[in-house]
Amino acid sequence: MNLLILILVPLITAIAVFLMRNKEQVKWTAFAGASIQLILSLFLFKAFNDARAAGNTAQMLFEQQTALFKSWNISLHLGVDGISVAMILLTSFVVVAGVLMSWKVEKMTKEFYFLLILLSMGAYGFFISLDLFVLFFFLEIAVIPKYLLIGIWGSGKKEYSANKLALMLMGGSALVLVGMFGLYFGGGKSFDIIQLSNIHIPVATQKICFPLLFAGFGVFTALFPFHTWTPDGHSSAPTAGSMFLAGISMKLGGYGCLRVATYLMPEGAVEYSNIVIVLSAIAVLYGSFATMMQKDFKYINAYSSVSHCGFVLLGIGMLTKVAITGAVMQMVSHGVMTALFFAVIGIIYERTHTRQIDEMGGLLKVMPFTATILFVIGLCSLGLPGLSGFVAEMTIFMGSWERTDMFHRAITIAATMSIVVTAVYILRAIGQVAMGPIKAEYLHLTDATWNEKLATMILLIGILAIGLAPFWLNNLVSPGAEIIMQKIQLAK
Amino acid sequence: MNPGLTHILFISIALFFIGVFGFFTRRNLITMLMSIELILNSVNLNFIAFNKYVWPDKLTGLFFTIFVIVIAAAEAAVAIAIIINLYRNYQTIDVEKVEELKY
Amino acid sequence: MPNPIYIILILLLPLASFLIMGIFGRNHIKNASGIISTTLLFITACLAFYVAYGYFLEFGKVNGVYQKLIPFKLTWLEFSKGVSIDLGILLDPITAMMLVVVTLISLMVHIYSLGYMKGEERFSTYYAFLGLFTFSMLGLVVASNIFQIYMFWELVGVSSFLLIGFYFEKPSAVAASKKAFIVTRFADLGFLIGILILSFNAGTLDFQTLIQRLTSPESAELKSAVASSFLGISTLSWGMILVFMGGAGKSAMFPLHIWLPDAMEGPTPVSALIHAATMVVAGVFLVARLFPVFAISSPHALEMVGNVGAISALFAAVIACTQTDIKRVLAFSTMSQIGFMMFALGVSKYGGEEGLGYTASMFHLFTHALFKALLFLGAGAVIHYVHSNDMKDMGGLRKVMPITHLTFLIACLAIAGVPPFAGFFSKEEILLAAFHHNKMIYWIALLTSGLTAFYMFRLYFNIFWNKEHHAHGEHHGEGGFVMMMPLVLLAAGAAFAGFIPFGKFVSSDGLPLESEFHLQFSIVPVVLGLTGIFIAMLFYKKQNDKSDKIALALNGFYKATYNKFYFDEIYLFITKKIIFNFIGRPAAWFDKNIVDGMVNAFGNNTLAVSEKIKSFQSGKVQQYAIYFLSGVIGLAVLFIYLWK
Amino acid sequence: MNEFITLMKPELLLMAMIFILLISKLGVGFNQSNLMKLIQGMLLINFIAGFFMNGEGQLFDNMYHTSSLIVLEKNILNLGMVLISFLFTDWFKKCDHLAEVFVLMLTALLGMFYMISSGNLLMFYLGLEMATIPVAAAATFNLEKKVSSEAAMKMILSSAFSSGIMLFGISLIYGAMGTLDFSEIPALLNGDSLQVMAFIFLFTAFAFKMSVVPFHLWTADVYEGSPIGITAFLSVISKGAIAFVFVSTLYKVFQPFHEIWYNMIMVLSVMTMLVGNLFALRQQNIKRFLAFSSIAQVGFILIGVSSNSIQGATSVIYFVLVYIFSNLAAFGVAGLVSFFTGKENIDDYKNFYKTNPLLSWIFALALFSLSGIPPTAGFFGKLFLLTSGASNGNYAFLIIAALNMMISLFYYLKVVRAMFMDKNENPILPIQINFATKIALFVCGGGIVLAGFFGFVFDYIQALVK
Repeated sequence: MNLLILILVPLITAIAVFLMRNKEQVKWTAFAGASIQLILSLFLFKAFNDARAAGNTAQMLFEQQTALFKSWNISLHLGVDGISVAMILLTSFVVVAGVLMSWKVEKMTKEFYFLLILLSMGAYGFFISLDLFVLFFFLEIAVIPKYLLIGIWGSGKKEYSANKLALMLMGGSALVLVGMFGLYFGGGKSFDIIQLSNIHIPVATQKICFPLLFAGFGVFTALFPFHTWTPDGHSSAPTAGSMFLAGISMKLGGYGCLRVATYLMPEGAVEYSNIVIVLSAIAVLYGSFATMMQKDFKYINAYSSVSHCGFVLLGIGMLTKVAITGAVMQMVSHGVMTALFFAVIGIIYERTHTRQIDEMGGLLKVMPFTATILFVIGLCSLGLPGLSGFVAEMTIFMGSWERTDMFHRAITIAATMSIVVTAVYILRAIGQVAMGPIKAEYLHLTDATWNEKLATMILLIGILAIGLAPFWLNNLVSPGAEIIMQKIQLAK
Repeated sequence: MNPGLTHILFISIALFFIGVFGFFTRRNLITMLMSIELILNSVNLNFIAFNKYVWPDKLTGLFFTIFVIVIAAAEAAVAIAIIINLYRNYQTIDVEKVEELKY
Repeated sequence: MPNPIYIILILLLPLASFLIMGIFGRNHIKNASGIISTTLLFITACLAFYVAYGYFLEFGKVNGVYQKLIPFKLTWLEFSKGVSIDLGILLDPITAMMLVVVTLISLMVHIYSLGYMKGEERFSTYYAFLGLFTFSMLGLVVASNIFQIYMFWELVGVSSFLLIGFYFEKPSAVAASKKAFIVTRFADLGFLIGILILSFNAGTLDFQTLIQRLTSPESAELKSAVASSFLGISTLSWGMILVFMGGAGKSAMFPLHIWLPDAMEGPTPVSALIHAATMVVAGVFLVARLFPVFAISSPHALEMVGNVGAISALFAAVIACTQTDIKRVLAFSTMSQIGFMMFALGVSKYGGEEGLGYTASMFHLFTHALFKALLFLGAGAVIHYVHSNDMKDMGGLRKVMPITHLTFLIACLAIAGVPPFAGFFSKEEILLAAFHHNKMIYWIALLTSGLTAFYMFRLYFNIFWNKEHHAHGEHHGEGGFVMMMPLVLLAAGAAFAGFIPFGKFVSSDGLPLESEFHLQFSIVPVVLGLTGIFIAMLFYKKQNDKSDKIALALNGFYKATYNKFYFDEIYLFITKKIIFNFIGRPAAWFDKNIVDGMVNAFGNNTLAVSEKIKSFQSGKVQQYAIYFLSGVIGLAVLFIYLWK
Repeated sequence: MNEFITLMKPELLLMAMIFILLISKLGVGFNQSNLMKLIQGMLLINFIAGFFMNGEGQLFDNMYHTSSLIVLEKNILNLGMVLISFLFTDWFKKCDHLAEVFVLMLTALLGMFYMISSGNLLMFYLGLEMATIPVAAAATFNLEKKVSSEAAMKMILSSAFSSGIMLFGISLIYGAMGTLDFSEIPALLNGDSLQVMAFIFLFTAFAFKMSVVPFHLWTADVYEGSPIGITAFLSVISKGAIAFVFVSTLYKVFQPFHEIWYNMIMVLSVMTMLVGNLFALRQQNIKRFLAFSSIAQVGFILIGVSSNSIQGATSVIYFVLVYIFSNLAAFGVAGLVSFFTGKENIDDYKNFYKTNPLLSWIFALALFSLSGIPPTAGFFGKLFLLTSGASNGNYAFLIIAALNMMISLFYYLKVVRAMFMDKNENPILPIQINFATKIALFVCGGGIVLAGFFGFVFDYIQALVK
């Protein structure tokens, strides 16, 4: 399978969207593009598994390389391993759902979809590129669409949030950039991830560049204390924007931390692992405690994202194969889950026109479908078995527990405590929103429309697919984690 | 005592700083222009002195001086034209009063 | 070996019931949903009986020992070699017994609910939840993997949450459901860490391998687990204690019991199923499942189980004496009885005669399920009629509800341990086991069984005797056939289940255990029980003020007991005041003001600096020239003199 | 003779154009619009002709030399000139002294060409002055506007002062080495204090022209006051030309001093980025805003220069090419708005998108390119500058640079926000865009979006630099 197609389809869709005349055409074009991409990524998944089953054990499959800037050794080097395939699957699910959730966007519809598709293109490109330069290109390409999506179609203090988000992400990528230069000059003037992974990068460089790269990507994935764009950004964004932000963009950071920072600089990773896990454990706990105090529904999910993404970094920082597998699973799981959560919040907000949870109540009565999904997603968030969150978190815990010293044990236990706090805030939110007596003014509310239902069902499928049968994801991801671990073992 | 390179250089540097000082302190645009001429003249003096005392076989310095003079003339011409136009707009050529563009 | 498909079907049918009712119930088959679910569950129950029958009497025994069979296993999530979550079925005596209990009680509740929940708007949803619960509970009992049990453990918790909060428009129900979930979740945290410890030290998650590795004296895993310690307690004991913490939470053991009384906000049949007969004994089941490890390798943890059980038993019994909400009385009684089961395990040893406590505990679990479900269903019938939970609104109902009255009486006699009802036999065995191994617990148990008799009959007399009932008009008291049938069936069970030779089937090591009947030993408890009944009769059979006087005399103590020793308040204080105010609020504040503040301060300072330095661009061309010259001089000084 | 024509072809063409324009003033009777078309046509031909019949070599005793790289640089400047003439068609047409304005601009361009080709400090000086004085004159061409004359005054005085200082430096070089020939200087440089001092004096002239802090103060005032076409010319063509010369002078002539100038550039670059960004933060006038942003851009160019490598030089040239597209697009839109409505404030752009979507997109693209955000060419340009700068492994420097990208994004986004997000009851009315302008805008937009993806451009430049 030619991976370039994964970038081209969104690109063509975006251009097509831009050329369309009326809103209906725009919507359907975007939907068609997103669906094609979904089918493509499912096909990629199948092709990948077939290739693996056929005994192809190369680290990356479907590789292709085209020189872009010869003098810099920059090339469009594409390829996927299990981890990237998982992330691509996640992206395509979220994109389709996001497109569907935006069906009612009236203001500048064309531009909205254009930016949305552009954003998704950034994510696809990011996950399949094996060249740091190209990777960085795709990382940054998504910043402006996010800014505009929040700033134009957002709500609340949207300008502030949009600015904050764009600037913090830009700051993050600035750090990434500097780290990348370290790799480039430390690793024989190459941006190629595969080449770099075969070169031993000087430990002195690693010590400087690992924190830069990790913190830089960490900004994207809400690493404490760089997470503050998350609550504001998520809550101000339009529904699809939040879905993309939390579901896809935050994953770019996690993926970068893993594939770039940890994989290419194992000595650095070992050196700084303690700091990483302390910070991420803080994010996990602190995020969940902060969530407990929020009153705005979107803030709740945003802070809980901080907490959940803390698990991703925790898994990466623990540096065991199981934990890293778990981290990737958590990325996928949280991506789908949080996208669905935002979708549900969007559905509710569109009807109640408030996001303050204490102004709502009893919506289960008038909106049974939406409220049921809300229950499911809440339970997924607090790690109910059978839904995706459980699988990922447990894998991380199992992996973390393999580190036997007291420090790692203490951190792990601290992180597990968040499952209780999560239960507290999720139940608080659900109890306020869906349960309890209903207000008179909400009695006439209608349940989700077809597009909303379809969107939520698509994401729900993702959640259930991971939650009920995690082995496929595990089989997909763990060989990739294994390769990363081999490098870390050497470094240890 | 014959004047040597040092003396001439001393004069030229003095001239340079007089020009600079004049440029910094005079309020009249024309006077400022004249201060610049002083700076340029100090340069000319430098060139000639170097030519005479250090590199008597290379005439670059002399030629350079001529070019500087020419350019200075052109510059003065344009500058005065500009100042005239400025005077039309501002009714003054006091540099302190011409500061609408700032910050 | 049975065809594993049967056992899988036992799980899948309730799941199917859940899915069908959940997806189609609301719009398509609302009225038929009860019948469909009940039918599915009936088949399930038949299958369960079939499997249990087969296990106990046909294929389960090899050379006289009940085997642990694993007819089905599927690798669900493999962490590393040997450590994987498997979905499997582990068939052994307690599983078989639990299959029977769970499906039987669930079937009774399904049938009963046909009448009880009739006309409810979310009728189908109710059945869907019941299906989910039954599925999860069955999954829990057949689990072959410690992580599998944890998964179903959580699912059970969620179904309990959903059912308690079934009347979601009632704020108290919502609060109760949240409380139940969060408290058990907190306990599960311990369970989870326990699992992590055990699995790491044993290198496996599979029950059989785990137990084998952690009990055989020469295994390296056991040695390392015992050798390493934290705070003076061996790692293994930590693991077991934490696992027990999970069990204690689910089984409402002291001090994690606070959710159980509130859980009575759910529909009464649900209370019967979940909060009396099945889910709350999951903790006991868990301890029983890991019993060899407790008994052989970690006696300290087992001792703790015993103590916690004993304390809970007494504590709950005392509180039960003062409650006026009939469901709460039953809830505390449940807690007390589970305490019995727990300490029965706690005083037991592994194997042979010494393992009597284990058998007794399981036996009591079995009988208790029958009579406690009966009590709840009876109470449900009463509530259905009176439309109140408070015993002050009741009295003299024996005439309007004869069948309910009779069955309730049987159940009360059973729980009070009056021979020849079921409770008598199981309780006798427990007391015997306690007597042999731990005198302290024995005395507590004896006292508790006396109290049990007292508060049960207090309940009984208050409902059916006491003041005279003035029937409201033509209203017929009984709830119809579907509600009566389960009562009668369960009453039969409560009356006769004691005659089952339980020790033959269930014992700690799989070998049949012949339990003897010691007449002289039984005298004391029975007499104590009868005394309790008598006192209750004295106080409550007729309306009088004796009980009030006693309450007055015990003023402070009575109040404390009535308020459940203020445990709710303490917890509320810790969560609301301490956690919210001292952790949550500061975290939110910190985030808003410090972390966010730093980002904003960075922005604002940048702007402020840019405002400050604007005077450099003064608009004066002469100043520009000065800056220019100073730049030149600066550079010259810097690079000619300083930088070298 | 033949060699003379091939080697000096760019200058000769310019001179021819200047003569034609001068003659046109002698009453040949062109009306404004035809004259404009003539100019545009000539510039276009000039640009195209730049690609043919080029030679390498030197003339006038090494006073003048040329190579493929220099030709390319001149072509880049020609391209900028064409774009300027197209972008500001409306303003030029309305200008009473159309021919003079172009004569002045072309003369300045001619000066730049000489400067680029110079092989001797004398030639360089001549070129520099020739490139400066006419622009100062042109800056006052909004004759009736106060600020215009003020800008011109500031420019001519500042640049005279700066060239005075530079001349002093040149005289010291002459005194110390006895030669002004570029090919002879490197061998004579020995790190003597006098030489360093002379070098610093010379260096400040470059710094002044490129508006490096603290020699930048004239920039914003002049940019704001000048007619927008001239501003664009100043910010793009002048700056580009001086950047070319700067690189080649430092790399070829003052190579022995590279340790000194590396440190010097590092210090100045940090200051330039910071000051440019900090001042740009609070600007309201769009021209002034672009002026400070271009100062900040210079900081980035300096990073590339500091690398002292072939890739550094290539990156600078590549960046200038990209910068021409992005900055001209920005100035083009600002010029249109300013010409049709007289509005130059950022606040006036509120809700601009609603009435002028095309212009908004182009403007936004230009700003994104300036701030270095993909997929625009500015991203590649800036990244290459940083990469080549990173070869020294000076991480602190790099982090400051990278963080400055963040600050700069803030104010670029301010404009974007005004156009796309802010509400406004009376947005700027839809603007009728002249056909020529439209083409130029599209060329700029296309350049911004696509230039980055043509990797061969960079490789080609690098081949030439080698």
